[in-house]
Amino acid sequence: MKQHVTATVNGDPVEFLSDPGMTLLDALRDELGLTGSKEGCGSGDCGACSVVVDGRLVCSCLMLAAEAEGHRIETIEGMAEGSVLHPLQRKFIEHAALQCGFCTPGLLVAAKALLDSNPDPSETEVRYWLAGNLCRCTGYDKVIRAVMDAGAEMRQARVA
Amino acid sequence: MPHVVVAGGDCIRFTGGATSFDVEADTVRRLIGALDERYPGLGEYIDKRMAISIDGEIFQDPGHVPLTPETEIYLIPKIGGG
Amino acid sequence: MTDVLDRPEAGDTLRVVGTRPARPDGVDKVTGRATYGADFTMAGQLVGKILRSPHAHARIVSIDTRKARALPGVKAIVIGTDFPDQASEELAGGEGASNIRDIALNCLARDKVLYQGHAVAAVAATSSSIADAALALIDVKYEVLPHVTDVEAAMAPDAPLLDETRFTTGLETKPDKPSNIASRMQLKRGDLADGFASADVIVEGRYITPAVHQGYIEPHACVASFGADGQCQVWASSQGQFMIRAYCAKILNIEASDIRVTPAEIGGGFGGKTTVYIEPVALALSKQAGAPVKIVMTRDEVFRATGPTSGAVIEVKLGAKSDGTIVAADVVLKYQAGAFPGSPVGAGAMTALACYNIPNFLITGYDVVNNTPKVAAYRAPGAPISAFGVESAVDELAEKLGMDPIALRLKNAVHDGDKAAYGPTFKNIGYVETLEAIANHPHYKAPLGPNQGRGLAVGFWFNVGGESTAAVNIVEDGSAVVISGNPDIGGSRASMAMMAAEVLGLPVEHVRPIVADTASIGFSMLTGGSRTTFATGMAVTQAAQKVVEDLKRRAAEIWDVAVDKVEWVNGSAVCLDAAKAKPDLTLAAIAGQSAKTGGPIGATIALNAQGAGPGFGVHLCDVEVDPETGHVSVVRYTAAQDVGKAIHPSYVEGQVQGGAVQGIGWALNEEYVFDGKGAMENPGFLDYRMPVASDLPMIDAVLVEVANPRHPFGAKGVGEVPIVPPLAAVGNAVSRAIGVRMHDLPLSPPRVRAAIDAG
Amino acid sequence: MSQLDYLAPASAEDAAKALAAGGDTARPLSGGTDLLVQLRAGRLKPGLIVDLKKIPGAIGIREEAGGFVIGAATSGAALGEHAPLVRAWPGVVEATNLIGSTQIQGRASMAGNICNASPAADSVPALVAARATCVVVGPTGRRTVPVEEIPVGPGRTSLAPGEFVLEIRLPPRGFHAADAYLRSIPRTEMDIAVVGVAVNLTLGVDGVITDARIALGAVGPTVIVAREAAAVLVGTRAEDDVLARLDEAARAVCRPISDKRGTAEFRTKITGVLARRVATIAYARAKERI
Repeated sequence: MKQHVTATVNGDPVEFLSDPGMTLLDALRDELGLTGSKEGCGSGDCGACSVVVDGRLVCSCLMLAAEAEGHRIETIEGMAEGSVLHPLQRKFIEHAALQCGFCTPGLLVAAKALLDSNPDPSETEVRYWLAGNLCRCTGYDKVIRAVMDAGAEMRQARVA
Repeated sequence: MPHVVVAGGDCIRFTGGATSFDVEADTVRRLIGALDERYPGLGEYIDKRMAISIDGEIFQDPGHVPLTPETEIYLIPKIGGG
Repeated sequence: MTDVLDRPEAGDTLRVVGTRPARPDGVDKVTGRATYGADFTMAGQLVGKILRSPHAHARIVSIDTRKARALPGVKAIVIGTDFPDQASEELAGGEGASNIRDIALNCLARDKVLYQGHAVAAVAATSSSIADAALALIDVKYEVLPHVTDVEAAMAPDAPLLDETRFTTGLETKPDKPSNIASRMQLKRGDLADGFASADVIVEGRYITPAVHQGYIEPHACVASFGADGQCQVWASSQGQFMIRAYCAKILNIEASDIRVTPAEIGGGFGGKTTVYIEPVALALSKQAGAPVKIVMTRDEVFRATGPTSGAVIEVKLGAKSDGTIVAADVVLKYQAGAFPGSPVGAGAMTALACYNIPNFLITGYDVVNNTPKVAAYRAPGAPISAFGVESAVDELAEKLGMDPIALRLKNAVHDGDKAAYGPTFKNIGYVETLEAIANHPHYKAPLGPNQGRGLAVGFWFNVGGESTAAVNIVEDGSAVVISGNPDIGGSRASMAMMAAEVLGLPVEHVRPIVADTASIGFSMLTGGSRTTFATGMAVTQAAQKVVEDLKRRAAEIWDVAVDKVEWVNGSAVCLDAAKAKPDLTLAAIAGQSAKTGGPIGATIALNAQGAGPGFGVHLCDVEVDPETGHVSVVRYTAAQDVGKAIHPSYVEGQVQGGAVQGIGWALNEEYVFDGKGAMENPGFLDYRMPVASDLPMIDAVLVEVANPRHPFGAKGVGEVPIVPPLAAVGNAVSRAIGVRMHDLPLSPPRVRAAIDAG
Repeated sequence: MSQLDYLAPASAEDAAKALAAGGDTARPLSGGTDLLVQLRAGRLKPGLIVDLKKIPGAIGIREEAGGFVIGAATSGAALGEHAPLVRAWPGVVEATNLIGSTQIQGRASMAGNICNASPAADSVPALVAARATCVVVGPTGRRTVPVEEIPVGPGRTSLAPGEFVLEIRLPPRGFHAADAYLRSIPRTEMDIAVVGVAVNLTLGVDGVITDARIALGAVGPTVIVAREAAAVLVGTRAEDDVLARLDEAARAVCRPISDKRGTAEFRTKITGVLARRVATIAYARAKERI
């Protein structure tokens, strides 16, 4: 039986019908047209589908769409404010922290969750926080630098 | 006369084991033609499977390249990449 | 940190090339707007799914699809015999030459399944769950056959044969019995026996590397639409839209111009997306269903049914004088090809000794079929495998001689004018410079801590050129569009725009690079072989140069001066005719009056690029081994590479860093694990174990620039070299840390602990 | 096509009823990080999913009678943020926080980890060493079960049809006591434990160990309580020679298999290594509390 689900996605109310086996990732991509979240594995091992639910970073492939009922969901599509990129998005481009770009939305969502909870992470903290986001192109070097640099800029902006 | 050396691939299937020959030809296309005449089937095999190194530079499809008597030619397997 | 060792070049006045602008597709990719294979949707599309063999080797007795067809919502079912019959034919299109019949049989098996996961049938249905249900209703009867996955077991005379009609080629005498050894190849020089007889020191070893997957994060995906008029559209993520067009046309017997392939953004390929798996199947389903069909692989399917690279056995024997001069090398390479012939053993053999000047050698390579997925290209295909054996042996030789590993390599290094082990003579190579870059790097002299070891290894890749088409069109406001036919996997749009901007004299932001579909630009070989920035870049550069010539002609016409009195400087025509002092004409000014000077401004160049310079890499790795658990941590890593000229240094560094880390994964944990029935036991990221962020240190990329005179800006291919040295660099570091030579990959904790215990 | 239904009942009793009615094909859902993977891989074809997260108390941590009561669907991340729990049971929290990535931590629960019944579950050895219990709710009421009695073999639990774990209870943390957990994995994150060892120690004021409990993961079909190994520690200050005997005693009770994640031989050796290391950490933690 299909469930009627209402939730908030990137601040906007949404509703859709969910097959009981449908994941939140399926709902975002197929029902709501938000294809920025990617499916790399479907088993929670790559992080390409990372979203934030009620402030908590999760893999949207490991959550049933029906579970989203009444919850607040943030995806990569909501990261920029209008056409103004989030500092992380800017720093990823600046540091060439993406090559193919497929893991990038998940990495950005995860990195934002990190900086939201820990504005001044060490390199080791960044590496462990992002361990669930596989990137096969970059070797992570420039990704880590971009996150650290974005953190520094955001701290600076807070002081100023 | 340009000197041809086979370095790899399965050319010896056609040449009866020979891996080095002198061939009278002034372009690569003519050289392959001459080889095919000498060893029937080798021409097509080279066309499909072999790259040709001419004086140190590897050409995948060098039909038109002119040859001189001093030219050193290596037949090597075509190279792709990832 | 990254250093660029610039070589002084006369008249180095580049404005754009060598800088680090934002990539043109960056915003799309950081906002989630970029459209990858699975992100595209067509109205009325059906869901396509594939039924795969549960057996590693079996004869297909029958396939009954009647029940599945009867299921409401099922719109099409295809099996192997629905494809037209294929002759065994070599077809250029993907990676070098490929046998089109094998590719078709790999997309859908016919008489036999040759590996667990081999596609047997496909359905298209109105929903994913109906497609799943239909797959379950297809009744396939198999006659299970004995299988073989290990390469040496497959070579044995009594091994189960994948193809009873296959006889080994490349032997002096024609064999009288069929074999899984598809071919043998040899490279030789001098006299091996004499060489070893003159050696003071001999090292000998047998090395094993497992099959590993390219590990791109995006599973294969496509949408295909077969029109009632025979016009086909394919939207797919791959390394080459023209490759997809060529293969689909051949497999389905369609005129290639009737297929329009639009390249989606590609979520990584590394060679693994240089062939087709699902596109011809989706087209066949679409034809039958009369509706577009989308197929998206699961990760499980990607591991079980798409290209790993070969698992291999490498035997190396080296002989050297006591001063370190290597006088003889005997290398035997046994590579798994998977279900069909075509392992990269040829390239493995040709690269094996490419860094060394050795008077006497014999390299023997075997291409061996076995019951695992058909191998696909993986970044410098074949080279990391043979390099692991050779570089481990050279390291052992250095230890035995008491020589510094760089000194030993310098002693035997190839230079310009030396004949490569695979034949040709080297020109404009930067190998010695790259070795010196590491020798002079602070890392090389940094002290090591307890339980730490330092490993060095070198690597070589040919780099290729080949056919590319590019167009540069000037827009009426003076900006420009660059059109090419190469999917952008790692930032090539940026390098195309930069090279065009450099020639046109425009700020790079005013050049918009586009990757076009197969109907909108001429043929281009796929993005692979480290060729795009080199070859397609050459086409872009030449097209831009042609545009500049045209702009100069138009300026001359406007000014009424001779063309040779016009110079193009920083995006403007400058009049050199002293008699007619004219204010400079900007590109925008000329573009604005193009109608009066001959119409639209643009040029297309189609070329077959030659002169791709070979690349060399030298990697230095420090590891720390936990002697009790056998766990290996890479604690410092420096990778130097001769890149010719870095067009966009950040993306060149990215290639070096990414390649190094893929190699580290190969060295430490990645492997295909098969159970007793030939089924892959770890077809997911959880147990396949690619490196994660916390496994690694920063990767210091050192770009050495020894210009390639055959490229307008000196570029050499860079993408593949960096995966060649790491296997041995890590292996040598571990061997030195624990004092035991490691021969088998991966260097997982159980293996390292066992080696320590065995002493 | 199999039909699948989803329910999110608002009481434990309703959940038990629904699960009982659903029979064999009904599955409770807490964090879902194992359930959804099995669903997706087709290993599990449930007819009914009963989401426990709407049940009062299913999410959250409360202190009760000196101990802690942890709702079944409480995420690992929430445990890590609960300062009193981290202070009292650092081993339990560090074990749970090792499960998967940051993303997995946002969802994965200890109850799910227990009921998934993997021999390699990270939180289970720590919970067993801590003498944690589960409150099991079923159609016939509630019962309290020691954690080690829930998994009975790989993928199998002692729960009756309709039963599910509602809460996990950690006993009051005594004085001078601490626990610790370490596992061995090939990478640094994202792997399943090849071996996991939990040690829970209580010291006297003189620093001598008065009580020890050791649980071993991934070296048998279920978690192994290493009583002999624990006995080696009691009456000592975890000195080097004691640790050497501990290593031996821990290895002696291992019954591992060889599989894609490690050989039996390796697992046994590493169990000894980790036992020493974990005991050292737990001892240091407990000693700081004197």
